[in-house]
Amino acid sequence: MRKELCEVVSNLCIADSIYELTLSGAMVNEMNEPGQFVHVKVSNGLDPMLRRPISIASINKDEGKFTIIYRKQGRGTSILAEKKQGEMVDILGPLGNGFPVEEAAPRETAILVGGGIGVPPLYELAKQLVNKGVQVINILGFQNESAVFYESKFAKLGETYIATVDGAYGTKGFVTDVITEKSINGDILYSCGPTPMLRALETAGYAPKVYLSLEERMGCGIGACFACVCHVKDDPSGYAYKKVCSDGPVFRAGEVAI
Amino acid sequence: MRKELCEVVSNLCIADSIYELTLSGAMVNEMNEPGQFVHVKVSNGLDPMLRRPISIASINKDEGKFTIIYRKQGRGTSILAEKKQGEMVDILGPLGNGFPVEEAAPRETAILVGGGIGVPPLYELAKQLVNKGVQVINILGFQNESAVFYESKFAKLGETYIATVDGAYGTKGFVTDVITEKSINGDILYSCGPTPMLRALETAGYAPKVYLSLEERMGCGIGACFACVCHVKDDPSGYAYKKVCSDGPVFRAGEVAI
Amino acid sequence: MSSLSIELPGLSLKNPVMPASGCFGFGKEYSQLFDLNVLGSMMVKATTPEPRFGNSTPRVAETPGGMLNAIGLQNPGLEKVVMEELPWLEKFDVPIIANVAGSTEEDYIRVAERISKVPNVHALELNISCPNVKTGGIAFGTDPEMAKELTKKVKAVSEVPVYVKLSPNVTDIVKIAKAVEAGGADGLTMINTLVGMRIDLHSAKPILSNRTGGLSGAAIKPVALRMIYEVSQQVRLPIIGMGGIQSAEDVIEFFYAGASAVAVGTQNFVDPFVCPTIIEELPELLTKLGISHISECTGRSWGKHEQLAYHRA
Amino acid sequence: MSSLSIELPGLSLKNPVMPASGCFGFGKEYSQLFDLNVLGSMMVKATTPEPRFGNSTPRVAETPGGMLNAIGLQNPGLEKVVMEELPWLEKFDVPIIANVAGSTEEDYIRVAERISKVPNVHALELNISCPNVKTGGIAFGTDPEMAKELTKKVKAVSEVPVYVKLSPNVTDIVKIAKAVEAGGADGLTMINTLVGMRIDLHSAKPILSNRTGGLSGAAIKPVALRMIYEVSQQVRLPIIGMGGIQSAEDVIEFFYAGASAVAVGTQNFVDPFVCPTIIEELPELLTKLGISHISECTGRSWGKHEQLAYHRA
Ligand SMILES: Cc1cc2nc3c(=O)[nH]c(=O)nc-3n(C[C@H](O)[C@H](O)[C@H](O)COP(=O)(O)OP(=O)(O)OC[C@H]3O[C@@H](n4cnc5c(N)ncnc54)[C@H](O)[C@@H]3O)c2cc1C
Ligand SMILES: Cc1cc2nc3c(=O)[nH]c(=O)nc-3n(C[C@H](O)[C@H](O)[C@H](O)COP(=O)(O)OP(=O)(O)OC[C@H]3O[C@@H](n4cnc5c(N)ncnc54)[C@H](O)[C@@H]3O)c2cc1C
Ligand SMILES: Cc1cc2nc3c(=O)[nH]c(=O)nc-3n(C[C@H](O)[C@H](O)[C@H](O)COP(=O)(O)O)c2cc1C
Ligand SMILES: Cc1cc2nc3c(=O)[nH]c(=O)nc-3n(C[C@H](O)[C@H](O)[C@H](O)COP(=O)(O)O)c2cc1C
Ligand code: FES
Ligand code: FES
Repeated sequence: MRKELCEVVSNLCIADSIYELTLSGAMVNEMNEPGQFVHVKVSNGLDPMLRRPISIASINKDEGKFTIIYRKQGRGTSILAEKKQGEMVDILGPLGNGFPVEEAAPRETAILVGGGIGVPPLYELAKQLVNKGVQVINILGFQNESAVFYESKFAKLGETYIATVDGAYGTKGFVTDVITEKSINGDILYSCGPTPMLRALETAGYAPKVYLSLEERMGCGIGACFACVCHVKDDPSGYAYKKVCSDGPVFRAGEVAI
Repeated sequence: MRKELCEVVSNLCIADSIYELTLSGAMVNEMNEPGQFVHVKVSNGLDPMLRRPISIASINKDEGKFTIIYRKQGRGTSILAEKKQGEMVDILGPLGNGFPVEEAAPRETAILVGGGIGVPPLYELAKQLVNKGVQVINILGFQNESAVFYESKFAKLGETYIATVDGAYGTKGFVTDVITEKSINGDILYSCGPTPMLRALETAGYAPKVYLSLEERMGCGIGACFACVCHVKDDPSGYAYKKVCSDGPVFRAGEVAI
Repeated sequence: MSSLSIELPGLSLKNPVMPASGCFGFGKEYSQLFDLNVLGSMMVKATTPEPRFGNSTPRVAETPGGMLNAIGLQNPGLEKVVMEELPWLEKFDVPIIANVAGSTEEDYIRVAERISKVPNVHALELNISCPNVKTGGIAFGTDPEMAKELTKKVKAVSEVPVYVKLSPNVTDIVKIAKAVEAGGADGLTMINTLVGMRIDLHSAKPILSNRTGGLSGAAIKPVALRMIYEVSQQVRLPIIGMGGIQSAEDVIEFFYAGASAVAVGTQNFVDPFVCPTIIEELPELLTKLGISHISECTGRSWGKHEQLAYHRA
Repeated sequence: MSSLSIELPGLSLKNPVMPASGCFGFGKEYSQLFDLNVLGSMMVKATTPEPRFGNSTPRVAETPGGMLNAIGLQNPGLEKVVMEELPWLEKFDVPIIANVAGSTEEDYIRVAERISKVPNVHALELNISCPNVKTGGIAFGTDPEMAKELTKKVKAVSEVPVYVKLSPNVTDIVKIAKAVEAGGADGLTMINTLVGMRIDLHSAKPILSNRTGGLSGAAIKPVALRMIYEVSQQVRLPIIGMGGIQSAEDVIEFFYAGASAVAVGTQNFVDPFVCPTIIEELPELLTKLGISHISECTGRSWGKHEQLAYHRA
């Protein structure tokens, strides 16, 4: 973990309101697990004040670069979308614990399920799994056709299915509809996306091992402020907790209450 | 008066911490009096929040441009100093009442006395006076040599004397020392600069008519908030006032208490 | 029917957006920039019986996300306000809310009695919350009993409904709100400024010559929202909300908290067109949020909106 | 002699800069980023007798120039703090200020008695100002009599000096300060957060699950300065100032107002290196201002600095 001014290599709009920001910086060398995130200060000064947590979507150690993909949404991400090549961005990272690649053995099948802006961290995960000889099946859900991104990149790494809510592209409905429809199963499932999706996946039993990446509003991003805690599941005392920022954001299904 | 996004034509450092910012915009057509000012929003959003009042230093109606000159000082002017050609700056202006050029008759002598960042508005004044056939003598005071700017520009318009506090350049001391030393006198004196300087000029009687440009912390800049009032001189009631932003910033000596 | 029209005691407003007192003078300056007729209402500068010069300058200082002011209720005095400033505003189709101030009860009563008779004054705003004067002002606004008594006395002489402007510089704002409700207030306006201070790095002296001043602007928005949220659940009076409003989104947030109309103060200095801009943007924002009339937003954060049919014009 | 060393009751500090309670945990996380030995002191997270989970999430929301938090005093409980967290901090040459919280008087007394015996705890910070818990917390901090009684009782059991942390959510902070002074407090820390709120535009519900939260960050700086300015002139206790500090310049402004040391809270989240950076920059800033020792800055805005020789190390 370090705080570093990273240089903008490129910042491209790759789908409706979706931006792909590539940064260069020494912190790339510390990025080991897919699913970790960075805490981004989008502007100097007060407006806005807090950092924004964004997942690492892709790591390129050889070139000293990494990529994050974000949806332009509120004030912070709107400012981020304005960054031009050569500008410096204050980044704290890499943070948190990502998806355990070691839990998938070569030749096993991993199901990667992403929803919306939960898709990005799965890309680096898919790369690392494929690298290791794991077979990946990617199931990616989006609001509608114009929000779809990285489909062909994922397709290069494994079978890839798209679901859109309105059905104008890919399967109509949710990622779970795809899994049921295509009777997909695997040895391990990794997912990142909206909480209702994660809840559905947690109980569905599509794979014996399931890992989920959670989201929570953050302060410090490093485990000091207790902003982002969640309850540990089946904790009789009621005060056991995990911090999404430093214990997560990826947890084994059943570890914490979501 | 209008609010307009003006385009940065150039923004140059012309002396130690002194910047010359040229902007283009339709409001140039409303700029009639030298000594008026503009109220500048240096950044979108909150940081900083309030506009900054800066005098108009030069007006170029033919090219639709005007220039302001400012000292990089606190947060606002520091951000302003970063503006690059082509960027848009939110300006409210022109504001206030400037120096009365009509008070000087052709062939009369006008003494223009500027101190530090009080020098800029005198430049447009000098231009307009010379244009009208008034002879101008410029006496410009600066902290030290590296802070001197626009000397040659003023010199083209009339006799020009420089005073620096440390005396390393020009006359050592204050502008009043120059006037005394060179026994300068004239029909009218116009001045802008630090309050102690204005006070000294008000009582010295270097010319029968004296006009002074005041500074005060501002809110609205247009006369609505009562932030920038000063007392009217010799007012028995004690509650008569003038607003620096909308009645001034230029007042006849003796009109208001400074 | 417009999605923005609002009925409040004494006030039939085409929209619920107005400039806050002290941030818009008596309208003349801003009338050079836009047509004041677009405004829902206008809260004019505080008026005292006699003219006041106010405090020495500097009277304003910038703070992170806000500003301090210590104007000290400078105004031309009752006579001039009634004879010149308010008549000038008659050419606009805008009901005026007159801000009433003073050092003593008698001051408030004198101003209220006279100013409430001016035809275009449709309501009074009783300023018991100015932090920048030595006597009166905030003293009335921090003591429930005094606030109630003053409200009663002003109500007795006023010919138009009386809104009381609350100070946020109190331990329990609900207590003050209930007191002025008991005193017969027709509505509340909140919040006035928080008392704050800045010190100059080089001189080591307070930047404001009055030393302390009133903090306004975006920085205080969360405090205003919280107080409106609390008060609106405990009193039956309509609330005109203010404190850091910058945008149409902010207006909706204030309504959700419990406001029935809003005022914009400091942001006028930053963007003199903020009021007309907000008024223009609100209908579209309501549509986007699926809300047919802005009054449905009032108190939505705590479930008030069902009861609010009577607020509609 | 360093220009930054400060002597306060119980605390011999190499410099007057420390992280504020709740914004630095028990130091472990930030120790991965910099050497904690540079810190003057450290105010650790509030400790209650039993472990607490705190409020549901979301617990933070951003506001203009600030943030709201409603953590709700989550902490691992007295036993774990005393047996694990504080001993871990012993490897650093940093005197700890332990933040003591609870729901009842007994809670405070229990925590104070035990925690004040831990060797590296050099002072207590009595948290009578947390706005995010249903019982205790702010209730003690808004009632002078309760504040005084609690201070007395905690003083009676504490083996180290007791600083009382004041709430800004009061009409008259001087009254509370005088009450805790009368109760025997050794110092004050101020300010805790202002109660505020944000509402989500789309759901119309408060963003924080606790609905309201504590406002911190730059936005509250002018309020903190004003309160420290007022209190420092009326009580004899040293004040550790906090509220929106972001820079070395801010630190000097707090000293000018009347503080004898400062704590940095929210800014740690924005810039985790803010404390070491400020500590590094202060000596140079003092030189630039022509000040030989930082203690000379205390109360300079109202002329206190002449009396302050005893503050120096
Ligand atoms: C571990 C983690 C990884 C994430 N990865 C990505 C990613 O790869 N791509 C992406 O587009 N988004 C991601 N998000 C969500 C992203 O943090 C928010 O979209 C972003 O903070 C919104 O900022 P804003 O200024 O645009 O919105 P605003 O609504 O203006 O933000 C206001 C405040 O709320 C917080 N906030 C708002 N929405 C969220 C949210 N969904 N989660 C957490 N905080 C929020 C902001 O951080 C800020 O403090 C991630 C969130 C977490 C916790
Ligand atoms: C009518 C008028 C004309 C001016 N013309 C010029 C000019 O031509 N060139 C120039 O360099 N400066 C000029 N000034 C001064 C200029 O406004 C300040 O230097 C500038 O506002 C400082 O902003 P800052 O953010 O750098 O400083 P900060 O100290 O960070 O500003 C904080 C706040 O204090 C106000 N402030 C600080 N110093 C002054 C000051 N001297 N006068 C008024 N407000 C101040 C700022 O506007 C802001 O609201 C003029 C001032 C007035 C009133
Ligand atoms: C410069 C200035 C002058 C003010 N004068 C008055 C006043 O005369 N009477 C009053 O009731 N409030 C006065 N206020 C308070 C505002 O009306 C408003 O309550 C407060 O500023 C909060 O709103 P804002 O954050 O939108 O500015 C003044 C505020 C400012 C900034
Ligand atoms: C996330 C968070 C948690 C806090 N927890 C505590 C706490 O446990 N005890 C306490 O006394 N103050 C707590 N505070 C208040 C701070 O210590 C400090 O008084 C306040 O935030 C103002 O300082 P700042 O503006 O520098 O943050 C907390 C503040 C924040 C932002
Ligand atoms: S964000 Fe601070 S503990 Fe997780
Ligand atoms: S700055 Fe508002 S009246 Fe002059």
